[in-house]
Amino acid sequence: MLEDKTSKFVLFGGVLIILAGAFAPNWIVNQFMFGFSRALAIVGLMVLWRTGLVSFGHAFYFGLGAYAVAILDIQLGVTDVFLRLLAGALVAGLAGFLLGFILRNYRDIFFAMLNTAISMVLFGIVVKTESLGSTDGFAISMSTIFGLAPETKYPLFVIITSVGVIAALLVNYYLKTTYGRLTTAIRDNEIRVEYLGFSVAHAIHLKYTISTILAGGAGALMAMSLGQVDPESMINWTVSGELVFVTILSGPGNVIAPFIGSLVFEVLRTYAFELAPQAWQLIMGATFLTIIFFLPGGIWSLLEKLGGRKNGK
Amino acid sequence: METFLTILLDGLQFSSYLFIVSAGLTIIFGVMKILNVAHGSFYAWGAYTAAFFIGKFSDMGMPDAMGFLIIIAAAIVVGLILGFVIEQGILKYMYHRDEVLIVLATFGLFLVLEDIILIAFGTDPYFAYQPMALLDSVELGGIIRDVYGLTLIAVAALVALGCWYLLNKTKWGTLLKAVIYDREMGISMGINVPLVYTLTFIGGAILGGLGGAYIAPTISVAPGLGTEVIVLSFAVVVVGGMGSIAGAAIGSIIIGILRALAVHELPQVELFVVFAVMAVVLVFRPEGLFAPAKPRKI
Amino acid sequence: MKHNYLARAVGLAAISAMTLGAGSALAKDAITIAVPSFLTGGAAGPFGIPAMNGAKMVADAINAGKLPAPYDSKGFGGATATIEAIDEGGGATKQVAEYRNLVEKRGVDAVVGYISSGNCQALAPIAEELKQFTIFATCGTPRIFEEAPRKYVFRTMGHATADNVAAAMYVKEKYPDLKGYTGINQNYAWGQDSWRDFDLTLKQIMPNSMASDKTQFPKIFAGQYGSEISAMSLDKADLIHTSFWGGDLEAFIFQGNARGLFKKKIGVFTVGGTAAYRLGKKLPDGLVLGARGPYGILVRDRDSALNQWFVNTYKNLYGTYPSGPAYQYGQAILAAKIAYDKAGSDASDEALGDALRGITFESFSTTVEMSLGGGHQAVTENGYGITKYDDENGENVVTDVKFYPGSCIMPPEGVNSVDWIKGGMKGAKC
Amino acid sequence: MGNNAPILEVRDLLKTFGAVVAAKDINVDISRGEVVGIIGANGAGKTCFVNMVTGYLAPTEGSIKFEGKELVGLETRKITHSGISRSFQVSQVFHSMTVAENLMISIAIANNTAFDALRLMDTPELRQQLDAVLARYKLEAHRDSTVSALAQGVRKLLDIAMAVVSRPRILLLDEPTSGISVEEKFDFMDIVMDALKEDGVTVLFVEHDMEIVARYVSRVLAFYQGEIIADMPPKKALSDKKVQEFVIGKEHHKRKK
Repeated sequence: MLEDKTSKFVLFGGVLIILAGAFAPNWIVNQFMFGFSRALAIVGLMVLWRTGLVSFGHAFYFGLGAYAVAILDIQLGVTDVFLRLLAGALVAGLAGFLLGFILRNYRDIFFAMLNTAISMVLFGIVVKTESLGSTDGFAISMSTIFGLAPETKYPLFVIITSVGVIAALLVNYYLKTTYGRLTTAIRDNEIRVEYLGFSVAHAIHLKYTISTILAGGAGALMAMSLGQVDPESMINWTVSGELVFVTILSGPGNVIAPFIGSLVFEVLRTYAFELAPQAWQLIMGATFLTIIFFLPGGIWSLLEKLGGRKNGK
Repeated sequence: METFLTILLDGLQFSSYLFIVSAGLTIIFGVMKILNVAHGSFYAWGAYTAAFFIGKFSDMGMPDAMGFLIIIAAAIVVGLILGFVIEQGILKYMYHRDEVLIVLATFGLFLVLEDIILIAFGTDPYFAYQPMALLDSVELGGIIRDVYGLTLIAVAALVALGCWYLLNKTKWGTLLKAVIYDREMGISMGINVPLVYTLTFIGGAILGGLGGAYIAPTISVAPGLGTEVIVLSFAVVVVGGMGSIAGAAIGSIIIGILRALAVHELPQVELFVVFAVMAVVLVFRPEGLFAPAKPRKI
Repeated sequence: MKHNYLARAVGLAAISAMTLGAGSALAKDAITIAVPSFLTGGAAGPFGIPAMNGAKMVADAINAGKLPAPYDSKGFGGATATIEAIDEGGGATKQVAEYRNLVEKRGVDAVVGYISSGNCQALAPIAEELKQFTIFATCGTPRIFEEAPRKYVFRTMGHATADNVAAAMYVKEKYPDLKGYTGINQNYAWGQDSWRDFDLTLKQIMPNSMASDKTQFPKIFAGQYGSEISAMSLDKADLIHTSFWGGDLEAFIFQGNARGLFKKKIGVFTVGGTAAYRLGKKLPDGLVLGARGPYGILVRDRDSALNQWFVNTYKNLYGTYPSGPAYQYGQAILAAKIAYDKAGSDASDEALGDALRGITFESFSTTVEMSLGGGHQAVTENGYGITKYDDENGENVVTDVKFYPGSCIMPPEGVNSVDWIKGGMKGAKC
Repeated sequence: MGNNAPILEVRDLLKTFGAVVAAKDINVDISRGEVVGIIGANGAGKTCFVNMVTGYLAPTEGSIKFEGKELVGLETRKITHSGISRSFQVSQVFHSMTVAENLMISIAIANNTAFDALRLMDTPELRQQLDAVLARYKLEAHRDSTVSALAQGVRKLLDIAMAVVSRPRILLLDEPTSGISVEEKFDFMDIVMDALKEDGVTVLFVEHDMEIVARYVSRVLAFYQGEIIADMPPKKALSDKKVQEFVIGKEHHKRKK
């Protein structure tokens, strides 16, 4: 399972980042936490994108994961980082599994739109319900690890990075199974897949569920690293757009791509916001268009080209 | 009874505003198969341009009735310029790409256009109340309404009628319908499809701009106003059937009236109800209530 | 706008130069204060920009030693402050990320600002976590210091309870026969708290007036209130309470005015002050207008040296009279100066907190007592008046202004606002 | 079940689209090991018949039994599992993948039960099978070419190879030689038919080219307006009057354009 180049790179890179994080200034650790949290969701969206499906509503699952953490915190005082992560991923995954029965029959723009509609329903509910925090959302207390309250953010950073590594390894493995290989194949020709004897609906349902578990986990981790959830930045359609944006920015080439892409996005946003607080959206939008036009394979394809030259491949 | 009439009028007024914006969106989708997120920006640009010039002209001492001319001019100028530049500068090069990727490109455009508004018009809200003040108010169903808001319904009806006439009574409409039905067929019939695309996009953009320009006198024209309108018009277009003008009309009325009903009777569900309807329609009738006919392709 | 960008670029260069050289010096001669405020979105024009103007004007005057006595010493504990303007838009979560960057990446010395209650509520625990000296300038939800004790976070103006208790008292005095009331407030902490406090207080002091069962809570920054105005027009209530502010406030006034809403109903605008200068003749007469404390139009004529300096300097610089947000941000910057003067420009965040905790100081328009929330939450007087357009001077004025002392409209230390009002406002000294 | 029982029994098949009748009164028994040619003009109902047997279209009425088991109502993939495969007139392959990848996926699906689908796909055993298939269908040279870059004939071969890896007992070929040049068509068919004969597959193929029909099939079903108008050995069929009139005549006419 771990023999291939990607797995080795993920493991090696993960360990390196965790070690380097011990010496990095806080803000860089933060960028990694935000970036890697979001990357989890992007990994799922990447699997869908390879299958030819783009969801314009995965903020639904991202938000569910984040709000699961918030509600557990406020109602039951759950602060354990693993319980929170598990809850976020499970709630989102369960919702995704159930909705998957419907969504697996949708393609193209209809798939995108139904996802949007579902996410906006949740948005409409949360925004208008005071007990769900309405527009403000909730502040989330610091996470604990096996009952211990860490002094710094570093332990959480280690956990997020580790979760990222594990998710990357699992998805990388998944993509090499028969189920996983049925991504491009389904995008290319569903009829043939059915005639070969495989249920396209089942394959898509599994991929969709995986993507929702990952998005939920991402939301939970994001909520914990930020310490805050609110509907505008967790559930609104612009958040779904942002997730797709990062997916395209990363490129579908490899499970490592979402992690690099998310980091780039985080840094890009931080600096765009710092240098041009009134034009940061413009910078993001222009970057997005540039990627769509000139780099359809995302940042990964760029790295591949650079790396390819070195390896003489 | 008063409540009923009020809900009906509120609903229709909201529907009318939704319809004008959504008609543009649905025409563009019908002809070009592009779900244009940047349509929200056309709306915002229309609103800003109208509000800006209404204010300017009023300051220069022009009669307030000029406002109506400015509204129409703003819609046309915004639609022409933005529509032309975006279609020719960007979308033209994307027609061979995946439908969903084009949606994403328009999302990128949306982000860009939102901030250009900030740079062009600043962050101060604009108020272009003059046309509304000019038309005064009437008492209807026990409450006072501004006549301007009621004219919105008439404008929407005009837009609907205009679209119907264009599609069904002119040669242009026949060509357009051929392209909507089947693009390849359109090409084989010798229709200049690229030209049809450009004109359609500009036309749709003008309607988006008109929605914004006409509503401008009744709102504070402030940054970010395109964000909400675009998901609302998505809901309208999906409910009615993507690509169908009649569908956009029905979708607008359903969503407008439901929303008004919610505001009056159960304010908490006001936002939820719009998207719940959208989701339900997508689940049970994904093509929308009034899906345009599609050619059978084996 | 170009100028603005250039200034930012220069500012940034200056900061990076400073952070590089900061390590060695003991008493710093320069500090950086991050000032978040709405620079984008509908709240920018009426609220965010005047707030930022107020902050900059006061900071510049302090740097130059030009404030009237007793604040005429140069600088913040002698140090010159650079103001870093930060956009407050984009939602609480984005603000949290941005705040972390401010503190951990940009290393600012103090954070002074914030308008939205949503942002303040989200940021209070983060500021505590990061141990960052932070002064909230304008935001109003009482929950911030009632939910948990704070060590690093301060607020230099009164909270929503003060606004709404005062509003209710003013209503009782002016309209003793009020039968029913309704409200339209934004659907977040600020709107919800404002309505709750107003509603609870009226229930206490005017038990014969009825609250409507259909109060409106539209989404913040919605901008379009046609249906809501219809619903309220049909409502039997004869008074409408709103805590709308910024662009929403102006949109609501326009739309309501066109529909004759304020001819039929009494409008109570707890944050209406900013509209008075901006809307001119378009502001209807007869509205009950507050400014979230003794600020803006309510105090324009107070003739203390500090207030006259504030009003005149602002008018000279920006061409209009200062509205509430300008005062509130100016006041918060002034509090920062007082803290730095006392603790020294190189003081730790703890020392700065100690310096500000529990003090009483004379601000531009009023006396500020940091007496609630363990000395972190300010108490000031609060007042209301009635709008009237003055044809002679072509501007809005307020008549029948009445102020209520802070001890009358805010709960005593240790008592939660809602409990205090529900319990009949025990201990209020009016 | 005896070996003499028909492998496929079709009874009273009817398919209508609104007022249009696409198939009517179709009754056919196919024996194990037969090679059957299905001929007919465009729109005569040949592909419709293939679509119904493979579950792509549900018949309006009638029954299709495969080895005694009813197929009507089953989804295509269930029919594939039970042992019927097909190729397509326009090759249905994964155009952005290589030939090897196309075949590997096909083989993996054919090998797998549900849970195996979560095991690694690329195993040494699979590689072996892949090499065998590539060799048998003479696709080695194109192993790593992306399908969209391949010639029509190679795509057709791949299409058929993908259909066969599941070791079907009946294979339906929909116009295997359409789009293949006159010079290549016999070579092509030789590759295909030799490979199939080795596995003892029962073959039904839809074909326009009477030379191919005459050379490879043992029995002909002639379709006209949704009905079977002739069911006989090829020599007899090609000289049959009705077939001449309704199938071949029109066919020749069509081919000229």
